[in-house]
Amino acid sequence: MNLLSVVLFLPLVGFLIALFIPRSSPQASRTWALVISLAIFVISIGLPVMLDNSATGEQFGIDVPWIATPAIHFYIAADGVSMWLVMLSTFLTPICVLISWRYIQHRIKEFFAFLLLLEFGLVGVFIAQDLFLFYVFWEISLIPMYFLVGIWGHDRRIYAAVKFFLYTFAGSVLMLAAIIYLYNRAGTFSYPAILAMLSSGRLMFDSTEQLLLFLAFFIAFAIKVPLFPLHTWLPDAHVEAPSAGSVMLASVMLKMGTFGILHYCLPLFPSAARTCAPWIVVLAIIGIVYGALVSLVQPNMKKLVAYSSVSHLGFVVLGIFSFTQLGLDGAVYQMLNHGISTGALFVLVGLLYERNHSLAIADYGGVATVAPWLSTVFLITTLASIGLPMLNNFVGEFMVLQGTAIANFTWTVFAAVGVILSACYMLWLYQRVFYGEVSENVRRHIPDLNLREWAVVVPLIAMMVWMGVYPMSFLPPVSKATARVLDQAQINVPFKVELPRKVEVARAR
Amino acid sequence: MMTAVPISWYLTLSAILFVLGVAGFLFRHSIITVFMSIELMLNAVNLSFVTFSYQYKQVSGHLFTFFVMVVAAAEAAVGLAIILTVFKNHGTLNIDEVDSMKN
Amino acid sequence: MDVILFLIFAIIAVVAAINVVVQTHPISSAVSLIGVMGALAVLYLLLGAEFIAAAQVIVYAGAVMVLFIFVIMLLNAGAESKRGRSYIVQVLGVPLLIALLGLLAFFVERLFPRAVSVYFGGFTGGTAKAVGQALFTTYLLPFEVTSLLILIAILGAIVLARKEMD
Amino acid sequence: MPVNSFFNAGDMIRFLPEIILTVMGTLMMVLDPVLHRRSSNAFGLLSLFTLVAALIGSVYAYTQAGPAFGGMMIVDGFATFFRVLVIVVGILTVLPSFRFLARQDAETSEYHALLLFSIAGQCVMASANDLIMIFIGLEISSIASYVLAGYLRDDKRANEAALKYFLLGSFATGFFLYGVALVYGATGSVNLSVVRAAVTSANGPSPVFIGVAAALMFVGLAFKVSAAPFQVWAPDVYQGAPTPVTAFLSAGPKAAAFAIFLRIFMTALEPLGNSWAPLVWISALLSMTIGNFAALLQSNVKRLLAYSSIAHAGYVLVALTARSDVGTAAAMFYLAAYAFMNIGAFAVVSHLSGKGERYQAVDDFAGLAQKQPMTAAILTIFLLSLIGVPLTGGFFGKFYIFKAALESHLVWLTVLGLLNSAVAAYYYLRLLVMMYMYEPSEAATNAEPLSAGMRAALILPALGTLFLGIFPGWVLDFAGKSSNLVK
Amino acid sequence: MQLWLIPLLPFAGFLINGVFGRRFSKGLVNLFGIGSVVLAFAWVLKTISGLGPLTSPYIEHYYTWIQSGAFSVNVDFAVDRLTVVMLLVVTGIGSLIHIYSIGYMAHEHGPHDGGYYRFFAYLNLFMFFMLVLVLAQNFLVLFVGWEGVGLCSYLLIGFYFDKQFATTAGNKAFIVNRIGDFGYSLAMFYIVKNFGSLDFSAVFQRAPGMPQDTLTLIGILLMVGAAGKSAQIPLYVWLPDAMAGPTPVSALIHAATMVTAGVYMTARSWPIYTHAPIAMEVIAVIGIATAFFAATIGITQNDIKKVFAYSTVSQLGYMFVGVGVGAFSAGIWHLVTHAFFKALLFLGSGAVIHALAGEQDLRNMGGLRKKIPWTFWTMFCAALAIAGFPGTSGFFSKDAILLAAYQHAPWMYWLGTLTAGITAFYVWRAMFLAFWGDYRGHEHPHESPPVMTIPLAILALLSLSGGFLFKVPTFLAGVFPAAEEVENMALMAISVGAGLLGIFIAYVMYVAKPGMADALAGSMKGLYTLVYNKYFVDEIYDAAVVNPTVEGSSLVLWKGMDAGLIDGIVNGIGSLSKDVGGVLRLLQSGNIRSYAAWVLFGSVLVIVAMGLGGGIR
Repeated sequence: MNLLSVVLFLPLVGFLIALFIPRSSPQASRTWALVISLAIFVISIGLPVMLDNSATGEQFGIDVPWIATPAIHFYIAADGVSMWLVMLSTFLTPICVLISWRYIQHRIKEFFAFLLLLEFGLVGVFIAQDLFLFYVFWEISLIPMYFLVGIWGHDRRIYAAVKFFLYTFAGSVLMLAAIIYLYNRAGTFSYPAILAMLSSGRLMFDSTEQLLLFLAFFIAFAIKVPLFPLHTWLPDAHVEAPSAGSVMLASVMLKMGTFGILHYCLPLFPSAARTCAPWIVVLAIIGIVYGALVSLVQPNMKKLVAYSSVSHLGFVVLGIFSFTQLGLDGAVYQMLNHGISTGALFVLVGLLYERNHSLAIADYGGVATVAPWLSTVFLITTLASIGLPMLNNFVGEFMVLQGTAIANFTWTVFAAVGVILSACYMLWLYQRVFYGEVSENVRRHIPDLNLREWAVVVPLIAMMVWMGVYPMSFLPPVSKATARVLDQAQINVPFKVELPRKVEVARAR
Repeated sequence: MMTAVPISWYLTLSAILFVLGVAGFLFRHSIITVFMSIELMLNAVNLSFVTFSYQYKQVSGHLFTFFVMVVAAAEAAVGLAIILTVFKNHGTLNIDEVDSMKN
Repeated sequence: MDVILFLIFAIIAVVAAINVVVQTHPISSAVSLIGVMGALAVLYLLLGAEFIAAAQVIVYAGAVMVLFIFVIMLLNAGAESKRGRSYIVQVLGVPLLIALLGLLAFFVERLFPRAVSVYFGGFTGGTAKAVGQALFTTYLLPFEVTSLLILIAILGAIVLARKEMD
Repeated sequence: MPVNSFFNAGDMIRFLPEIILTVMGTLMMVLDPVLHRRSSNAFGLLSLFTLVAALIGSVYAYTQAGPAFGGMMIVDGFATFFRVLVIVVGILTVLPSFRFLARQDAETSEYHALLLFSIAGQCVMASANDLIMIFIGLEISSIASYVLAGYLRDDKRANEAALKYFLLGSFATGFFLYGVALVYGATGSVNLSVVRAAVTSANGPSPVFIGVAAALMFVGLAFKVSAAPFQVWAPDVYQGAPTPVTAFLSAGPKAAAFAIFLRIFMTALEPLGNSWAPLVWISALLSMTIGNFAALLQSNVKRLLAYSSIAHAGYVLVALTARSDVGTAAAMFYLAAYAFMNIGAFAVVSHLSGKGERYQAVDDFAGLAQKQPMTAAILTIFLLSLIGVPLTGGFFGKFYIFKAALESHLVWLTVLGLLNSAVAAYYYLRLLVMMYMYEPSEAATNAEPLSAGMRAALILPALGTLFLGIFPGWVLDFAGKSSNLVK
Repeated sequence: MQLWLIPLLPFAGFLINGVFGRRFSKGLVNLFGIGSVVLAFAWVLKTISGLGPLTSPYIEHYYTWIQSGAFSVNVDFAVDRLTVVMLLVVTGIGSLIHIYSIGYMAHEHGPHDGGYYRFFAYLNLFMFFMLVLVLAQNFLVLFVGWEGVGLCSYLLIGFYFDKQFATTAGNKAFIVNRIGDFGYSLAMFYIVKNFGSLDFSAVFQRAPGMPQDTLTLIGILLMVGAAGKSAQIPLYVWLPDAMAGPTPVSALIHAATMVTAGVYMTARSWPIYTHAPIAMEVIAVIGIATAFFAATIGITQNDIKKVFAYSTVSQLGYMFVGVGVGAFSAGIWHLVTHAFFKALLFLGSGAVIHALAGEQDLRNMGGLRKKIPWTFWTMFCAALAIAGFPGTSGFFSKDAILLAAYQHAPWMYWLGTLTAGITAFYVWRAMFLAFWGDYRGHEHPHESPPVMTIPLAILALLSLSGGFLFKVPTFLAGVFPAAEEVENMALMAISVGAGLLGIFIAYVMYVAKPGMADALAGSMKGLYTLVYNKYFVDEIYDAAVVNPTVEGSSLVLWKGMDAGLIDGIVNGIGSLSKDVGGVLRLLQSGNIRSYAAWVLFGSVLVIVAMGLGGGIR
């Protein structure tokens, strides 16, 4: 049994079984979703455990012919980056199940079924090695999310769901054209094979071709990221989505875009990527600052967090287009970090919503008085989100900015403004929601965390701390993969100064 | 051959009749007349077939004409039946008044 | 002689056809159409299509047109009502017709492969025998298949036109 | 000319499906007085049986592949593909018709007989290799369709649809026939192989003449496939015709018309490709654009699907524009996928519309997912396929078409086509939104439970759509092998 | 030597109290909260005694924190003599203040559950981060402590989180510090870009070889960070507001330790600065300007804690002057002495406030000399020290800085001396207002318990004798480059004189002739209003930065750009598509003849296209 395919297909199996659970017993649906998603998570732990860090290239590969002409293979494999993103998906799905336990009150069976289908699509996106297969998963992941937003969302859910779908779909059709074009040129959909052809010079694109192909891919990814100015679907989708939808959307779905840029755009079209890099970086920096500023003035908690995602994801794009090892590693790490900490923020906002049925900041205040633990957890998450050292985001932001600085110090100066602003909007949010006089409404409606909620937040907080304190549990496989990306892109910008092999420090004893 | 007629005359006549058929379709309001215009178009085409048959000294053109006649007859039967039902339900034979479905 | 005959019947055909188009009463149009068909039958004869000429008169001018007139009578269709209009026909109709005629005539005149002249008796392969022979050999398949067409026509007419039987 | 060619056993086998369909159709007319006309599924079952037999017949006929009746027709992979396709379309039409006919209290025997005849005509079209055969097949299919469109003779909308379909169809046929006449005039033959030989020969007819003939035939064919700018009839007819018939019209005659479209343009007129390709290019783009954009505002589902059908014709024309065997194969595959998803969608509409076809509005689909989750789920599959979401036949169809187009360097057409499909997503999503995100409407609440026939009518095309989406290889390989038409 | 134990002890205290504290009795909270800090102090002492003379740094390596390509950062701790000084200050004074807090916090009531345990948990967390800061062996680990103490500062300022002014002050502190951190981070990035490492030894070793421009930029960026943390112009605004926290916090964090981190960091980075004279000049100028500027504000403040807060800003300016003119050890020396006397002043004022049941306004005090003598006498010592009374600790360190400043640029000395005078004036103004004259309040003042007064007494001793006892420059001689030792009795006398003069004027204005101050204020109304309102700096910041940012983001970016322009385009495309659809629908008039006309129209086009267009090969 191939571990990766088990991790991929178990959610699908879970989805299919969930379809047959009778509508009359919602508890069975919930339990099943929890059991299967936990099982998947436990199994997926095998991935990092069994990953051979000394080997280069993808691992856990399995390659089965699917369609003869054109040759489409069911070809999946994972490298250091995709493995962690898969882990992120499998980690968050049980959490989403738990936070939806009481949050979802109608059409429960469908909800959990869609959640599992979503997991299937997301996992697939990260591990597909066949471009066609990649596109298939890319679209599959769209459908359940569309329903999650559209059925279980808030008042303007339909507008948001349709906007989300059309935005993404419009972007991805161009990518499809590019994929087909690539196939017609290369004769295969196999991504490793295409890369091999590119590096051996058997496949070459002239500059216009490369630029157009790059843009076709990039726009699809940029919409998903979302990169300014293609981001306006995100706040709407987030505000309207149910808690679990927001979590999956922010934590994993957005990573599809950045993962795509990293994994496809750079190695496939290195010179186009290089040509466009300054423009994209400008957009990323605008996104960082702009997202933060707009976030600052949001009256709605979810919208605030959504715009903060625009800002955070700007860092990721920035890191990728720094073309430095540090920047790329940081970008990947930041993807994971954002997944955990913004996911946690959405979880917590969801908990508040579940209690008080409002997302408006103005409807809160003084929550810290009545729900100290909830507030503490929220505070830790806030701190993680604004990049406090020893929590996860700091490491990622540091690496991204450091990598960018090595490439171009001016970029860093502008991007780092975002770090200041993130403190502004998050702390202001925290102040308005948790501090201050406690109103009667808040006192009556907001109890502290219950056991199920503890089970949700503790793993998240633990991950934030772990990833902040000891990132080397996660980074080595990432570096391995990103080094390959840089290598394939042949654009590794070395440090400007000759580095000493390793700074020898005097050791005690 | 002094009295011979250029074959293009026949073809031109066919074209004229065809266009007149089209004109009938466009300008007549009575459904029956419109339908007759279609028959006129088919007749025009038949003339072309026969003319070409003469040109190639082949009989096949005649066969095509024959088949077209059969088709025309069949169309006539069905078409008139349709017109009957329309008249029964809509109470009109004005083609412009049969436009309840639009946009 | 051929020219005169052609011109006479061509003119009859065209005038009758114009009459089909300009008459507002369906019955007038139908009668004019019969005129067109008759004229065409003569032209067919000139082209050496004896069988077709006969069939034209019997099948077309006879059976089909009788059907038309029958329906006109059945529905008691008087002069057509002029209600309703089509702007696009009013605006584009005539220019488009002229364009179509011009194009077709132009191509026929300009591009007709080999200039062949027609004279009566120039082609005698259009006898009933010749047609029949072709019909039951080369064109057997279409001939058989047209029987299906007739069947559908009958069935269709029954389906649409019969009264509720019970 | 040996008379005994009529008794040529091989020819008869090659003509087997048409024979089966005709004979059984006639038998039904004979049996009509014998069997009780109403409240009986006998004719439907007989029809199904006939179609299955014809299906087997088609496959069997393929074992005797080759030209028949002196080249009048040809049984090749291409013909077999389309024969099978139209017969499957027939099966998929018959299934929802059971319930439909019962609900509308309509006669069953004539309905099924006409259906079988129409399919027979389409089989003729699929295998014809001669313009006169094509013409006759076209007329058989069309005349039967005219009647079917007006089958509910007390329904004003059906009358109107039948009238429009009939008048405009005949009108377009006139153009097509004129084109055939000109081809005959230019080459002295209407056999496609002979025409091709004449066109390619050095002292052949003027290509301009052939071009005009091609233009006139193009008018007729484009009309039949409802491609712009000859699409005007489709929305009205699709809206007015009884829903199962609409489903049939949008798939069967269309597929057959595409079959002759492909055969004429990819064999006889293939040498003129450089002159007609721009035309098809424009027509494809216009069809996609007009279909998709006009559909955005539709509130009647049948009309909406009609516009969508115009757009889908545009996609198939993209494949034709590619002018390659790959393109032909893509078009074939697409038509197959389209048949499944579109008939399926119409079947759901038919199921929901109730007696007298009252519920046809998009709003009537509101809350269907809560009242009949199964129906909604199946319609979702069709809609996703129509949008072009992976793992559905519609996606692979689009994929192959645009792949072929890109291979032929039609980059702009591809990009515009794909953007069009993004626009299209909007109006399909409206239906999804209605079904899943609104409270149940009157129609959804009153929807009758799925009958066995209806269940089969929904599940079968759904399975087909998924099958083509997940394992497209089988169908595609066959299409690929068959796309190299005899030239 | 288990250096990690030093910060981890308070961290353990934080964890225990943070998680379980709510269920603990106060005694148990004290046990863990104070015990851990005292233990840490003890461990520091043991460590120091075990390390010997420490002529070179002692480094402990723990693990690799971040590694990517050729770049890596380790979690390393190091101890050299500078660290030793800081460790002793932090844990020593920290212990005292923790003990003091038992008494002080006993009667404080935070929101919800009183927050006693919370207070100690935060305080322990602060100790942890502060110790990490001083023990760090590279810029990044230092930054961990740097940000961490900022966090604790934020939490403790906002300790009374149901009070909006407190939480706002907390936010302000955090955000202004973030602006400083922005500079510090950029400095780190630039260091890595040029040095390839963040490790102190590696960077400092290679600094001399670097181009001066590079070092200057790094120096100035580090300076921005230091200015944020140590409340220098233009980022000082948060510190006065930070007094919203409980008074022990003001003493520990906002006087003795955290705010001096900027000075420590700057001194630590001396190898960079010594090769970047421009950066040093900037530091010195900003330092002296802050010292003077804050001192002037201090004159007019009526809140006893605000007076000392501005005094802290001002004194930090002195330290910066010291560092900026190259007298690193003098700067650190002042850091130490300032820690003694300023902590004492704050704790003393805490005792006063405590005695008056929360009263902080000097105008409502008076005559407390008799009522709370312990507090008075201990604060008296501190006030002497800060005024630079000869022999006290402040005298030595301030003098060292001023003399070094004179060497560097005489105008700095003169301005510094003037500031010293003002400092003496406003501190003694506060002393006179609080302890002399008649009692103007209503509460019945009562002396604090021993648990508070004993730490006060210890600090008073240190304030008086710190200058003799701890000859910091001598101790640090090996750490910093040797500064020229200068003895200039005249200058020394002048500065001492300035201090005494300040005390004297204060005595005259507030004890001898009580109405004089008001009269003076009235005669210079404009100037007084300006200074009283702290030069309207907060208001200017609000008007120039904060409000435009918020309003601009809301109106221009969010509503204009996002909802208006971008979404407008997106939705516009949507409605445009529908409009196009609407037009196309009109083709479908339903009229058969029109349809036929369309077919004809299409036919003509097709024929033209095929016949005339591409048809002719």
